[in-house]
Amino acid sequence: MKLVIAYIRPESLPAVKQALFEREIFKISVTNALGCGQQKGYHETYRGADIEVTLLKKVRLEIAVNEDFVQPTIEAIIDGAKSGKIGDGKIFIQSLEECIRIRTGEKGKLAIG
Amino acid sequence: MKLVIAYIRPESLPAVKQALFEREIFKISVTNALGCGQQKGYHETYRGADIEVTLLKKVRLEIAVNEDFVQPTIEAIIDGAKSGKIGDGKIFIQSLEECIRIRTGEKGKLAIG
Amino acid sequence: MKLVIAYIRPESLPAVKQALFEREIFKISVTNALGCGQQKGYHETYRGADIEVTLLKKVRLEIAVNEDFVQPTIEAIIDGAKSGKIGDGKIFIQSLEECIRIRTGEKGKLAIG
Amino acid sequence: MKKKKLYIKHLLLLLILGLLSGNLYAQDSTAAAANAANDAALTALSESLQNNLNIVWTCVAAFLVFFMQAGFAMVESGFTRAKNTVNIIMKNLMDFSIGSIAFFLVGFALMFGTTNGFFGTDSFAMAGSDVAGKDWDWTFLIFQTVFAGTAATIVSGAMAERTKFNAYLTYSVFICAFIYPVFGSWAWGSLFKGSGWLENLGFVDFAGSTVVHSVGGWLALAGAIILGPRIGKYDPEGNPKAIPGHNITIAALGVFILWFGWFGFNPGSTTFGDGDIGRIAVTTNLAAAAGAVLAMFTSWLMFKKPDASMALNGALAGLVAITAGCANVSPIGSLVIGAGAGMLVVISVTVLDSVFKIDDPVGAVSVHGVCGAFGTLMVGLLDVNSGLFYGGGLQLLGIQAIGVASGFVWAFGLGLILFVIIRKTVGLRVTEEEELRGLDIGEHGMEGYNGFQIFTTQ
Amino acid sequence: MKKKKLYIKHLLLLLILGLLSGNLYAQDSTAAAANAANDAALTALSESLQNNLNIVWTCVAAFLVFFMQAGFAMVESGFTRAKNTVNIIMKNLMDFSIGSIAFFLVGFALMFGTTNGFFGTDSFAMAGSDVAGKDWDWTFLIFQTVFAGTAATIVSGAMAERTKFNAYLTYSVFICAFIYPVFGSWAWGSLFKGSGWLENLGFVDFAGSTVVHSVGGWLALAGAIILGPRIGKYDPEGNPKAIPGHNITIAALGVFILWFGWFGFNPGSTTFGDGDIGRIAVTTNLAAAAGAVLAMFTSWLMFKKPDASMALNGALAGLVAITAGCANVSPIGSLVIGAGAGMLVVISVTVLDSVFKIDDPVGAVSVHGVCGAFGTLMVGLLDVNSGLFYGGGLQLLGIQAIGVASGFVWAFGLGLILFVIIRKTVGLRVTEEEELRGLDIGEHGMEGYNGFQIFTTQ
Amino acid sequence: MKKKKLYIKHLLLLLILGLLSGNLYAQDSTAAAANAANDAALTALSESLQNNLNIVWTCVAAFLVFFMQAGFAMVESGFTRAKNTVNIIMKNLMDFSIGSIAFFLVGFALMFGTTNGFFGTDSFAMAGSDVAGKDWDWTFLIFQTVFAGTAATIVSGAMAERTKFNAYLTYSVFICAFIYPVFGSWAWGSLFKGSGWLENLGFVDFAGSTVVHSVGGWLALAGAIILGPRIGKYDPEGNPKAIPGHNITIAALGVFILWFGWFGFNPGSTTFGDGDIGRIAVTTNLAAAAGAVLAMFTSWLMFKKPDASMALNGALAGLVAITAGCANVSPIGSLVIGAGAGMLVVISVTVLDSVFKIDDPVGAVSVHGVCGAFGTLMVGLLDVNSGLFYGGGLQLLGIQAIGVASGFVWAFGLGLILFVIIRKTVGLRVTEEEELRGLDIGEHGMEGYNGFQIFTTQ
Ligand SMILES: Nc1ncnc2c1ncn2[C@@H]1O[C@H](COP(=O)(O)OP(=O)(O)O)[C@@H](O)[C@H]1O
Ligand SMILES: Nc1ncnc2c1ncn2[C@@H]1O[C@H](COP(=O)(O)OP(=O)(O)O)[C@@H](O)[C@H]1O
Ligand SMILES: Nc1ncnc2c1ncn2[C@@H]1O[C@H](COP(=O)(O)OP(=O)(O)O)[C@@H](O)[C@H]1O
Repeated sequence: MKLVIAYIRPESLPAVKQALFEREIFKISVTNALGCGQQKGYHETYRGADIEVTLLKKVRLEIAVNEDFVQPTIEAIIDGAKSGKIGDGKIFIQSLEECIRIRTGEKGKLAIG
Repeated sequence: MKLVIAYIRPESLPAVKQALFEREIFKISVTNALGCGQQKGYHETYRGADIEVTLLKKVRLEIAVNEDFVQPTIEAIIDGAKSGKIGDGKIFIQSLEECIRIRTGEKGKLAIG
Repeated sequence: MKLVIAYIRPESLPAVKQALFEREIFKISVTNALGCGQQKGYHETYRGADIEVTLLKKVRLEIAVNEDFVQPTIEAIIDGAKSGKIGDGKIFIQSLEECIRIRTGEKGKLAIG
Repeated sequence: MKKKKLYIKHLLLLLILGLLSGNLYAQDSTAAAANAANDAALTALSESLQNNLNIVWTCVAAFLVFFMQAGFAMVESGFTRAKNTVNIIMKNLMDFSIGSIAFFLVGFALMFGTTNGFFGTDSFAMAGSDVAGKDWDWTFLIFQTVFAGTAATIVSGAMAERTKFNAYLTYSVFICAFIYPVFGSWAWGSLFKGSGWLENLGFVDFAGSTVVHSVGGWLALAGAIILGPRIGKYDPEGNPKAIPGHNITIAALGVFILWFGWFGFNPGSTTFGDGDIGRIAVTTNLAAAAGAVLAMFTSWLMFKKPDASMALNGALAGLVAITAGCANVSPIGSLVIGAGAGMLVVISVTVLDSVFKIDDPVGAVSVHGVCGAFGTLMVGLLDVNSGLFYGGGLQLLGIQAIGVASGFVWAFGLGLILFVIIRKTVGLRVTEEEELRGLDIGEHGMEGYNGFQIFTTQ
Repeated sequence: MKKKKLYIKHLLLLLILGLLSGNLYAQDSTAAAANAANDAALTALSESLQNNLNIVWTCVAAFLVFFMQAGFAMVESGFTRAKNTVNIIMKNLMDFSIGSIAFFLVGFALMFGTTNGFFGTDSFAMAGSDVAGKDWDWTFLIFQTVFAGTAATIVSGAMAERTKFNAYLTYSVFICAFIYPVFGSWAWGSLFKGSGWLENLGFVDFAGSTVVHSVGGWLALAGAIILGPRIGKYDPEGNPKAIPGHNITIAALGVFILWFGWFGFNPGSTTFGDGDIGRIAVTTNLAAAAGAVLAMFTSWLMFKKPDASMALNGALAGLVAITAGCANVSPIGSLVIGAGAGMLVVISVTVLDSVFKIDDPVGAVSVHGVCGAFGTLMVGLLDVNSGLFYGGGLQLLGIQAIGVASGFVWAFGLGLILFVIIRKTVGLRVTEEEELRGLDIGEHGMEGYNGFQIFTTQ
Repeated sequence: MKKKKLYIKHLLLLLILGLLSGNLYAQDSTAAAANAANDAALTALSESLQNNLNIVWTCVAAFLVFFMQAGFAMVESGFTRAKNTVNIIMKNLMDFSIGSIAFFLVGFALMFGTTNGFFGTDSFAMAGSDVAGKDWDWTFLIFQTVFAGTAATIVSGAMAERTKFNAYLTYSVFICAFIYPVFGSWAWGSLFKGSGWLENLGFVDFAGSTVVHSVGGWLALAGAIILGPRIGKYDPEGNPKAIPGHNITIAALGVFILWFGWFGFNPGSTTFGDGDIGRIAVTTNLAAAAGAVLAMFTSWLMFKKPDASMALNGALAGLVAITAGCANVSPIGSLVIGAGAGMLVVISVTVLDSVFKIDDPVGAVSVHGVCGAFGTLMVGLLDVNSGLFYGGGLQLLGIQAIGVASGFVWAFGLGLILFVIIRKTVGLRVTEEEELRGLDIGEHGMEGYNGFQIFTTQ
């Protein structure tokens, strides 16, 4: 089992969700995050003083999947989130040792989906 | 050392915290999250138009524990979070390579608690 | 590749960011979190009734780095976040199996920076 | 819009006079008569102009009192949790809307119609008033409507975060159509066609510390008791837990709006445009100020920090308390009343919360019920004409006590009955599940702060 | 500040009279003449005092109407998303600011100057009024300015969350300087130096259901059509998706402020301080209340839950609808009009959204356009003097229909032309990227809720 | 409530007249005398009615000015960070509450009592005014109280986010009891029993650009200097960093409320109900509009985007600037003053921030101090009777400059002294730790937005 973490632009979340659904990945968790990456921040001004926004608003996805779903998940995320412009985001993959469904106590591969 | 990640219903956080405390697990981190799982979303209407809320509000727990605490942690979460209804949530377990207490520089098992 | 997760005091974020930049670590992700650790909560009162704030506001950092950057990252976080008082926070290190840059499809070490 | 017309009414008066006097002046001996006619013309003119001024003043005051609805909505929303915001807003909107209609159709008649000794019996839907005319009646109606609306809206705060919406709608009809008007007829009926036993006794409640606020407050008390506390308000040992409101800025705005509106409530109750209104504005303002200051210091002493929610409640407490005597006490007297109310409200909130275990999320019972009663009694001491401290003896104090007691018995008693009946019929409280998730989604299927990330752990 | 001076003006009048009469009284035969002089003095005094009262009343009413700007800003901000808040606030601030200046310089003249049959042609920048005097003119100007500002601000809500800021500024100039004043001159020109064909027909629009609200509403309709819906408002199959507003508390506050301000809008349109204002306040309040209640029940029936945003819109719908007939219908009539508007607004919002696929984020077209027209027509039925239901026949109804139709043709027609021209020149809509990220950062480089964590996925 | 009584006062007047005239008319030769009596009755009636109208008007205006407290609270809360919201709210509530009491007990006497040449010396706690009567005194007191409250509240914005709460309470007493009243006695003392050297010179400050706003603004400047900037406001090289406010919607609401309240502030300063108030409302409105528009365009030029916070400040700048001359300049003149203030405020904010490194979170010094001085001077140019541009020569300009300068010396000088003393005694600034975490928890033990997730990294 793997844990896929992805940081994407907020605007692309609907497209990513769509792409995941098409590949039958229905379970995801989303949090707001602030990110600092290649994408330069933008400048706001407020009352004439500068604000350098170096932490950009991003959305963090966390998706636990079985091995055979890793590739589709990555594809789906790229599909939905890639615009080719700096700031599209990153995908991180970690191994996941165990997964438990709280409701039933089911474990492992069964619990993930 | 393991890193336990759990997504639970917001309402059950107090009960989970209680259950963890009873097992002498005092250190946890909590974030808000939106989740998409087996639990069907609910429908809001706003001005007559439908909102399908497919991303449900969840709470994400992150708990770093030593091996001998993994089982109690899982038990505690299930204890506090299980209602038997869809949407109770999931627990994910990953291995954790290192843990450092910033204040003292202590590492590993010592640092976790 | 490693995934460094750190919980720090909100106030120390600017200093940590600075310390990371000095060590040429430019990419980080930040989320708000509530933490429960050694640091005791504080008491608010509201209309004469007590509120025990046991979940303290923390900031969670997630930084994916190549092996040779792990040590500098840890140093930088400690540098910026250590005040010596309870509540300074923790650093967790996990192994990271893969990293993909969505924009280009680059993988692994190349994608991280 | 109407064109600036030529004061037809006044001209007419003058014309009649002209005819009369032209006639009479022919004879020398009629000079005195002419003069009398002249005087009558002057009197008529004076009355007519002053009447117009009174109408303008009373209408403006009524609008200010209407605006207090916004104040109540903001205070109650700010002092409760984000997940119940839509619900509290809707309750505030609806109690005034339904209440306005109910008061027009029924309540006004019970309160101000020709009395059967217990309540009024005519003027339903303002029958008898000219629907195309310039009668004082309409100005009086709008002024009284917004007062009824104030009494109605007090309850929602004390019953917030757990009451079913349709139960609340049912309640709203009864208070504006029956509970408030009947009590009102006892104290204020003679302002129109009615007459009441309390006012005949000599009961002084100039703008309604008892008639409006205490009645609302005691109903709120009944409601909070029958409902029981919110989930999580008391721990298993029965110790109160704080459930902080979600928006202090909005609550503070609400208090400022209420303070602003009170300048219509108290000075407006003269329904007459003359120098009294300035004096009443002064006593009203000083009492509010003293209430805020003393509540702050009291909370500072009791809880180690100056509590904003208490200071805000303190201002309201001062306002409620001065309402009865605003025209009858001196400015110094108003400082005393305000200061007393400011201290009292902090103690009352704490005692209700910790000792009686009554969960009143916004402090409505303490502010309106307790401080309303306090203020009404204080008139017995501080009335500059007949108060105890001004040598007036105990008589007024006794009468005030009768008024306060009858208000409590009527409102609290009927409140208990009403809420028990509602609980048995439409049901009074939402399910535990709905309460935890918030009434906004449960009752209205929407959220108050879409897009905002709210710690969903409370 | 000015010292309490000695009513010089009135004294002067009396002095003249004194001189006259002193003279005349020497002879017995002049007694009647003296008396006449006396009467004249009384009349002058009465007019002068009533005039001062009218000025005070009209000014207070104007201030209340001004405050409606705050109400519109809050409603529109609350009913749209957090990422576009700064932008909608700026639009509301600027349409009134630019509009005030444009109306002073040009609009007032077109509306109230001596007419060429189509619009007024003099009084630009109030030429002819004494810049240091006490003329009625200035009171009339401030009252009319805030009305123009109301018409202008209606549009921003319907075009929210996607319109370029400079396009909106351009529009603001045109409505206050030209579109609104010209139509206004037809219905209300004779209130000052002008005269209009609609008022000459006998068209009844006391405070502007058509002149102000429908005109604003139809312009909003034109804008919303030319702009097209927001991204994400319709799915690929064309089904409407809800895009909930971000702050229902603030939206509700806005509605309360508007309701409050409407007590200046309707009763104030008498510009005369007498008993009519109380009666108009009653009809206004009852219609708003009925609108809120019926909209709530209608939404309850249609969507299974009582929708707060609909109930809030319902109150406004009732207010808009009663505006035309507030002085001419009975209180019962106002309940009928308010109730009708409350039902109508829910249906209209739903139909525009689902059937016509017109994206109006705050319901401005339904509230102001549709309910304004509805209310104007209802006068034809419910006018207590000449309405159909009161035996007045069909004539008034016909005239009202002509007024409504001409308002639609003028405002919607010119609106289409204006917005197309703006689209071709300065550009009307922001880029897709900017719309997704929010206009606050795109147009103003700042955020509305700094520090708040907002789910940035919507 | 008071029953509609029979205009007893007026009747009495008429009765006296009746007796007099009945007597005199017996003889033919007394006809003239009778007539004179008749005239006297008319005059008395006119004065009495106009006096009542003035009271109603001045009270309504006072209430509007009171409401500005809500506006200040919202503006200051909105323009600062979420973590300091409770604190700023409490400061706004308390400066008015404490200030009201201090002004009643002491301040009014210093300002309006019989003067010793430097300040007033009697009328403490309104001694001498009838505590049960209809005197003008009370209306005058409430009007002056809300003005004092306005001066007091200006300071909190400039000292926001770092001042200790008890230090601020101490300051509040001094400004309302001493600093403001003494300066006020120089310019406005003769409105009651006093008399002042500035007004005797011919200084024109109709509603208080200098007396209220500049005095408040210069005190704010002193406070901001003594306090020093907020942590993080300047980077190590001394470059200013923006610290954006947390709620632009609420700040905008505050500005609309202030604009609304200003219609009491300026036109109300006539304390007389006649045609002047309409004209003053026009100049006030146009100046505000021009201020908003020009500030927006100036910020657009300087920072590439139209800055909402600047546009909002611009409206206030226009209002502050027109306050001195609102009754004395023409509408076109008011446009000039407003536009100038709109540009000036943007420049002033930027210069204070970048050049002088004075950290004023809400721009209070620029809006009230700088634009107040600017507006006062402009009267010297644009007064339609004696301004330089109207051929009045340099005299008035010179007098205005003296007034402005004396205001600066008095308020800024005393401010420095006062804040240094406070720093040495109760302490002026919170600890660094508290400042970082927010004053809400540090000073009041509570949060403003419970449950909302706020990026706690700023
Ligand atoms: N090494 C990293 N560690 C943690 N988060 C990262 C890292 N690299 C990128 N991110 C996250 O991904 C987001 C997008 O990264 P960015 O470099 O802007 O994308 P791209 O390389 O496609 O332009 C960042 O804002 C940050 O939140
Ligand atoms: N595979 C997954 N990857 C990431 N998050 C998941 C996954 N499965 C479940 N979750 C999280 O757990 C929450 C609860 O899951 P759900 O399927 O509703 O629980 P249950 O299976 O007990 O009904 C989801 O809302 C989501 O946040
Ligand atoms: N075992 C753990 N699992 C998850 N989060 C933890 C753990 N230990 C600490 N944390 C996080 O780190 C924060 C700081 O921990 P704390 O014990 O207060 O630091 P210190 O030990 O330096 O005083 C906590 O608030 C919590 O968010």
